[in-house]
Amino acid sequence: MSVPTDHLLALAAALFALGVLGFLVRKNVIIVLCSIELMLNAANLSFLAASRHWSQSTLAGQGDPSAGPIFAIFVILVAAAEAAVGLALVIALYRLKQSVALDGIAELRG
Amino acid sequence: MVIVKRKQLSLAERLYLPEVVRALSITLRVIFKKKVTRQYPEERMVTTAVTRGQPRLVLLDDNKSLACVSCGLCEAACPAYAITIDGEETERFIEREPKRFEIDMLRCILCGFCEEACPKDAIFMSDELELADFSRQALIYDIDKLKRPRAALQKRIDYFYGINDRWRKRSSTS
Amino acid sequence: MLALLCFLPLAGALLLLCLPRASDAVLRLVALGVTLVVAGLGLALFLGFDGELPGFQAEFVREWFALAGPDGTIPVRLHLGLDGVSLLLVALTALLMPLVVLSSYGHVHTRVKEFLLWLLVMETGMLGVFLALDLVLFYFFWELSLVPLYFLVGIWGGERRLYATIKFFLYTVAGSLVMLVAVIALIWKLGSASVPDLFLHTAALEPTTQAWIFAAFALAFAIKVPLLPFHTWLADAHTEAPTSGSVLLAGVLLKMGTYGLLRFGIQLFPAMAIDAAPVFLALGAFGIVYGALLAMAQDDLKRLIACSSVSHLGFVVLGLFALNSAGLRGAVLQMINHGLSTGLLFLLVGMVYERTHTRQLERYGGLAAVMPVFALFFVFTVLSSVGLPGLNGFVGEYLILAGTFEVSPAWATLGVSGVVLGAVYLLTATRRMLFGPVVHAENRKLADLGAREVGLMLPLVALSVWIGVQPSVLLDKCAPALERILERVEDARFDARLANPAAEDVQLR
Amino acid sequence: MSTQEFSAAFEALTAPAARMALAPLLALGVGVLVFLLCDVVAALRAARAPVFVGALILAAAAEVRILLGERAPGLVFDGTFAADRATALWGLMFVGATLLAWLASLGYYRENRPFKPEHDALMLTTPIGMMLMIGARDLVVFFVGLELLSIPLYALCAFRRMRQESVEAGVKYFLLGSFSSALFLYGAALLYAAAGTLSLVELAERDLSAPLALAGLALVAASLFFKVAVFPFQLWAPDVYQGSPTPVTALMATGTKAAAFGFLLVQLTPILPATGRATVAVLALVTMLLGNLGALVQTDLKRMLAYSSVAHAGTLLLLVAAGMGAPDEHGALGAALYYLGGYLFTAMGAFGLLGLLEADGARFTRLESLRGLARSRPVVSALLALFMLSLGGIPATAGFLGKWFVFAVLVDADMTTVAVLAALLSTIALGYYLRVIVVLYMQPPPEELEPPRTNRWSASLVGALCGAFVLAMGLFPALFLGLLGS
Amino acid sequence: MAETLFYVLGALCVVFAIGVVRARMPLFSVLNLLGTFFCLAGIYLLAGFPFLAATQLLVYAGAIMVLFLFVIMLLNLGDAAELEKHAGLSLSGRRLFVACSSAALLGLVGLGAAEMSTAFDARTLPAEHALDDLEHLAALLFSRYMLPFEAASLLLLATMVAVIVLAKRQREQARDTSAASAPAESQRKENGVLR
Amino acid sequence: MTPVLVMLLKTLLIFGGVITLAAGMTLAERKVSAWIQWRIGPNRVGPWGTLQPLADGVKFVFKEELIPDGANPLLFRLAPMLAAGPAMMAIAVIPFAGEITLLGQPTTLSIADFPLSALYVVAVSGLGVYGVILGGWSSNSKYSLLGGLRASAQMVSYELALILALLSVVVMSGSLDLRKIVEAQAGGLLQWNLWRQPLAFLLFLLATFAETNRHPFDFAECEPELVGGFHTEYSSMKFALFFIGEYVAMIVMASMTATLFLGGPEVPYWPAAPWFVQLATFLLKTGFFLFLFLWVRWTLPRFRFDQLMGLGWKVMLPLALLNVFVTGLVISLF
Repeated sequence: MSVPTDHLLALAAALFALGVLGFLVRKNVIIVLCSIELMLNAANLSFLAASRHWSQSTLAGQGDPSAGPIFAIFVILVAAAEAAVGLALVIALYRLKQSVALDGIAELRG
Repeated sequence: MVIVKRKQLSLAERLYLPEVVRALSITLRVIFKKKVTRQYPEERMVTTAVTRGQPRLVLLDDNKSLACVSCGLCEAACPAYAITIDGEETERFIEREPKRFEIDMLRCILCGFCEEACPKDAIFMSDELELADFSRQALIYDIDKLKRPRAALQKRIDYFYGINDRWRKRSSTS
Repeated sequence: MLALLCFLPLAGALLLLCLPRASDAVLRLVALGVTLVVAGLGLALFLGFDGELPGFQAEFVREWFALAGPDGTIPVRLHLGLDGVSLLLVALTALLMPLVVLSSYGHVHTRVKEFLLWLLVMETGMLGVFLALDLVLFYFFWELSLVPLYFLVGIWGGERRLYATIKFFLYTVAGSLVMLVAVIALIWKLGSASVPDLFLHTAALEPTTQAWIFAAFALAFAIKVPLLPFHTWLADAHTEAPTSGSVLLAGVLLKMGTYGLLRFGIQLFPAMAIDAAPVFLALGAFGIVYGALLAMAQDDLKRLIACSSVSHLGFVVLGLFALNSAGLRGAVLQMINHGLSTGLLFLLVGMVYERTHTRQLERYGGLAAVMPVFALFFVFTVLSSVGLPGLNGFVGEYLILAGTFEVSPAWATLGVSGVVLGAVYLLTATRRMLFGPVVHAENRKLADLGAREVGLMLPLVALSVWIGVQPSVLLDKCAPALERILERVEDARFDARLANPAAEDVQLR
Repeated sequence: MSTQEFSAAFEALTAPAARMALAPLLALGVGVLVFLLCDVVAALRAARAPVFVGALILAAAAEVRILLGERAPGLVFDGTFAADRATALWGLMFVGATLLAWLASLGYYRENRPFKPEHDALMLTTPIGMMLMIGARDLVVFFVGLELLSIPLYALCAFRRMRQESVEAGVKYFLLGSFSSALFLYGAALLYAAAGTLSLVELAERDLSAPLALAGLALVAASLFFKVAVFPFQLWAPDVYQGSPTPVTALMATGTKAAAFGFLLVQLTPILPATGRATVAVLALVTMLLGNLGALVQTDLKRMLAYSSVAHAGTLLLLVAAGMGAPDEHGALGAALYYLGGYLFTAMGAFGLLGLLEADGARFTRLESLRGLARSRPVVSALLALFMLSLGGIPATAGFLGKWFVFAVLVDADMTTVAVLAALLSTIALGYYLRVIVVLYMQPPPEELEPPRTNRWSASLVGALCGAFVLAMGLFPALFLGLLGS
Repeated sequence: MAETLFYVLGALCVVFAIGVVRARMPLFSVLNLLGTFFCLAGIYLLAGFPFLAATQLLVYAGAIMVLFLFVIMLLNLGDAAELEKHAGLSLSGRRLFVACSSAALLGLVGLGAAEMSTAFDARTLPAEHALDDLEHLAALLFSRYMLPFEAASLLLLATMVAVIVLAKRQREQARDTSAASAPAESQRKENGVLR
Repeated sequence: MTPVLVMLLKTLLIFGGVITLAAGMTLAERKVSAWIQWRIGPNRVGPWGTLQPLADGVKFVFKEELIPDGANPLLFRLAPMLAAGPAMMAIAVIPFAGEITLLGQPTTLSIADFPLSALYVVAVSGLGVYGVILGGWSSNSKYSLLGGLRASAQMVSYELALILALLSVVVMSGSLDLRKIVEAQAGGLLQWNLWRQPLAFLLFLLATFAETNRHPFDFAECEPELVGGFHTEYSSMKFALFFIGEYVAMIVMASMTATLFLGGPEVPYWPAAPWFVQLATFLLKTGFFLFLFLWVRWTLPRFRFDQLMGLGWKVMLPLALLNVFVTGLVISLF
């Protein structure tokens, strides 16, 4: 595949922007969590695109192509951990309020 | 109060796998055993006197009139409310005979209570087992569908009397 | 010696902390004892001070900690020392403290232990400010002295004490924090925190740097003094403070501002002081008149005295920024005088308040008939404050006006008018309070002053008279130090002329 | 993987320098495992508390060894982790914060609490994350450290599952925390795309002026701003701080902030372009302003302290602004250490005492319920007043010198105007700190409310220790500056 | 061929991502996300990262998303009552911020495009060479990235504990009864009665 | 052009074969269950009932499509495809036999050869759970929902043990390529991983039962408790798709077990066996495991759900971890 790196980066940026949008706009915790996952994936895509970029023979030695996949692996791992904690929090929240809408979270105001 | 003691399982049992293997070996052996399946429409079940099929009304020897006097005892005894009887006066010496005698075969549970209740030995369980039709209405049997010549039910009638005799004897001795 | 003087009250405070709160009498006795010892030390210091020497004496130096400056480490030391000016202020503080403790017998009845504790902590703070010869240490004491006053006013003050304390605190802290930046900048630029060292090097700084550092210092001190635009906290704080607090506030704390102006304004940045002198002269002169006018408008006696402080301190600033011998001497003397006379006034107000529970002038009237001894003292103090010749106030004001006249006749004239106005409002107040018929029935049975009250005022009265008669005792002590400051000012003037020979004052010579 | 690579890896692990660098992490990590093991085995349950404290002490000892050893390990693990005197100091701070927060948490939870061991295990995990963050010389290490810190904290925030505010705090913290993690990751990815490396050491040598790199830096910085709650990412802090259990709040306010600022100052600041200095300075000032104004109007002490912590974050951000674009030449790091050290004890003490008062009901965090507390609880009030003064930066407390150092750095970096503005802003802060003292000392106790009576040795110990340290740092700074100097 | 596939997958990716944000029900959001993951896995594969593509499917699609669905079902969040009344902004006044941030991000990458626009030439790579060569990555994980790798295991342990704390049903009796004090005891009794 | 044709041909052949096999499995299931119960099983359609699947298929096609009231129509239709699709996709990399020649082109008998094929199978087949979950959710029925819920929990739990067991095999042969794994087992019977990794074999086998929702772990359907579980509301072709999905998944898992532990298409002691012998060997091995699926189903009772989760997390996961650890240790030491 000979797609330029910046096309991959642009795709990642679009995903990230959508993720940010979803995070800020939506009220349902689950959807917000989904948006966060979207952002993490955008980051992953960027890592891989960059890794691919630096592994070009013309750029040999200027960058470390293996750092990208490594970071991506860690990101996936952490995403799993975060999703688990997040969903556990959702469950805890639901047990208290029988709802997962973020509108309801207004106990703390000052 | 019943105290159920939990059985102490052995190590092998708790390991579970040996037991699984044992179970599998049992079923494997069964695979090669002779099968007990009967190929029904071709191979029919052999009926005997004990076979309790659908109830049928016995015709008198004239092969025309029913032995039934529409007393309604079978109707009362039927646990499934399958029997409906309307009686009417008759010229014959028995004075009453059924105008309508219907058994809803979809309800009938083939229990044989009607047979036992009948004081006139007018209803017996036949050896007929098959029951199929295209409408529910067709399965509500009327007199025409129920009546059978005595000969067709003779085996059951004999068996029935035999049982009764044995019972009578025993009760008289005691 | 100085360390003992400075930290003895703190030790006393710790001692108080350990004592049970059961017996007020014991607590008071201990506090009084400590302050008396400090006063004794102060007296010994005063007597043992060699008035001929211009530099700092009785220095005490201990390493404290070291800061990592831009060019190597800067040692911060517990460096105490005193010259003539600080000597007088230290002596004043040490003298006032036992009196304050004594006066508190009359009006502090709740949470005595804490009150005395804060008083002692505050004494350390105030002495520290006057004695500190390390800039960090100075700042340390400068802010430390705020906290006790905050509690003193906040807990034992009058009706609107919370408003007053917070206003007072925020005003002064805002100034101090700006000063903090300046302090840091100064130390960082010069690589030393020792005040005598700093004196040697300030001239080498960039003029703009000097200017803003001086401005920051001046702002903090001006708020403390308080100079004209920053004076609003003073009236509130004075009015709401308990008598002891007011005495300390007027007697000592305000002097911290003028002392700072002298030491860290004029002495540290003579060139800047020369440049800024017209502004300060103007502010001082307007402060005198404005304070006097304010005082005339007051009905509340304590508030009136507070406003008169603004006016009196205007004189001090006027004298300081006359930047000549007479002005400086007068300013220093006026600091002491103001401490004595205003202190006395506040004590008297406190005493009358303890009896009448009001400070409104119209609630008094004809008190002279009921309380003759009180009236005697009050009139004496007012006269001292107005500047009656023969009493202390006269000498200071005279010297200041003389000094100012030399520099700027216009401001001096305005200052004179301030003297007149001062006489007007103080004497009017005296009339309304003491003379005429006894208007209010409840004032008929007021008890006159007791022995304790008279006793605690007598030293101040005596001092007032003594200074009025023989000011040279004090002036001689501080003269060499002031000369030294003036030398720096002259040097700066000379430098300025060298740098700018076309300037006007060259031709004057 | 070939045998050579394996042995190389093990060699890297067992090299003396690596061992030394790893020791504190290992002490805590093993501590967590042993702690959980003790919980599982019934016979060992009594050993839980000793294991907890022991792990922390071991970690502290390991840090002290690095601090005082002849040669600090420096870069280990192929340059992805560094342990030197500075990180050892930070590490000690984290260990201290954890220990104090744990002490404050003993007996804090009054309701039926079956998850106590889990709580402690999570608490023991957090300093590992903090140490990784500080020592990280590679973004991967930093990221894992960040998560190792954050994930336990999410759970700890929501630890009082039966209380709405606690769960809400957890959810909020989680959502914004993971959002900031995502920002960080995307920023790191862009940085990697622009520079081709994740190693901070190498990044510092690369030219990062390309727009892609700048965007990456901005995102990474923004994510850290989230963690430390500075404008415009400060909104979560008050809610989360208020809703979380107080000891956890204390840990968050001190430990997390210290770790994030540590990384920000040690690693990121030199990389950040100097052109952004003004922006960061303005952000810092706005943060101070918002934090202070927010705190002014609070009626709940916990929430007020939360806002005040925002303000303090603003102050610390000034150090970042001062240090941007150059290796640390203004001593920003030392200043931050001292400031954070002081803040650690001050905030920990304040929150610890609040936790003590809360034992008699959450209402005792309300300002008006503390009226006249000085009469019934003189020591608690005195300590609280001390902490307030220290937060306000009054001399003789740790806060004063912290503020001093911050201003000193600013002056040194020729940001005097900023310093003056900051000084004026911190005057506002005194307004609300003093209000607490006013309430404690100068107002009559409310009649309808019983004064709090509870005494807990652990929380009292926290208060006393913190008070002692606050005073010591204010009066005898030489003791601590000696450590900093090295 | 591969290029076309990339653009198709990329476009699908964006469409699904829009679906994630726009979905009315959480379930559809999750499903759209799943679609995004599939497309991304495809892109990874095309870009030369087969291992990460598989991991993406295995961990993200196979585990994380199942967890999401599990929670949605457990809490039965598909109920009509749970639907959001309107898809408006939850944080009013942030609309501008959102728009700006999105635009800014896109713009930033547009800027970055100028410097990265060298087309990737797959021919320079040796044949059959995956960019995420597994053995190489593994060797790195066990040498250079040993520390984060081990820390990650601790992270997972902590996550487990955290999830237990958050989601496990609380048992009524405290674990070590010896430490339970008298008031706690009575409290428990009350609870027992209430139940 | 020829390579594309060959590819198409292979795809057609393999998919056709697998679908046929799946259809055959439906028959086999009924036959085996009959035998185990002393019965004969279907024997009317065609000789010995061999055409029964065809008849069933016809019946499915002509049945009426029902969508329950309140169900989500889109997901309801999508779910069966999601159940069948991944299983079919996973077939792609299974090596059925070695080298063959198609249309004069030498190639191997698998749709695709892929260096990470083992991972691919696990990744793709794990997705089958979505069909179950979504089918359960979209039916708007309690039984279905519970079935879907159970399936999701179960699959995630057992996938761990599955992957870890797979991993120990991967460690043994040093590759994720199924062909390499097969090659590593070439030679004789004793080369099979079965003997070298007995624990992994056992765990893998158990996990495949859980992954395919087969007895004794069939909690997603679980007739006595949940009527039909996730497919309670399904009928006609959609139901058929679920079934095809299940049986294809079984085939995939059985062939994976055969490949990983029994040497796949390798014929013991005959390394140069022609492709049809290899295919036959492979089918034989796979067939055994397929039979095992049926055999176990009609022998063992179902677990309780908590027992299932307990087994997965408390027994299999630690054992699998231990196995990987010991394997790694042994490999690195010797």
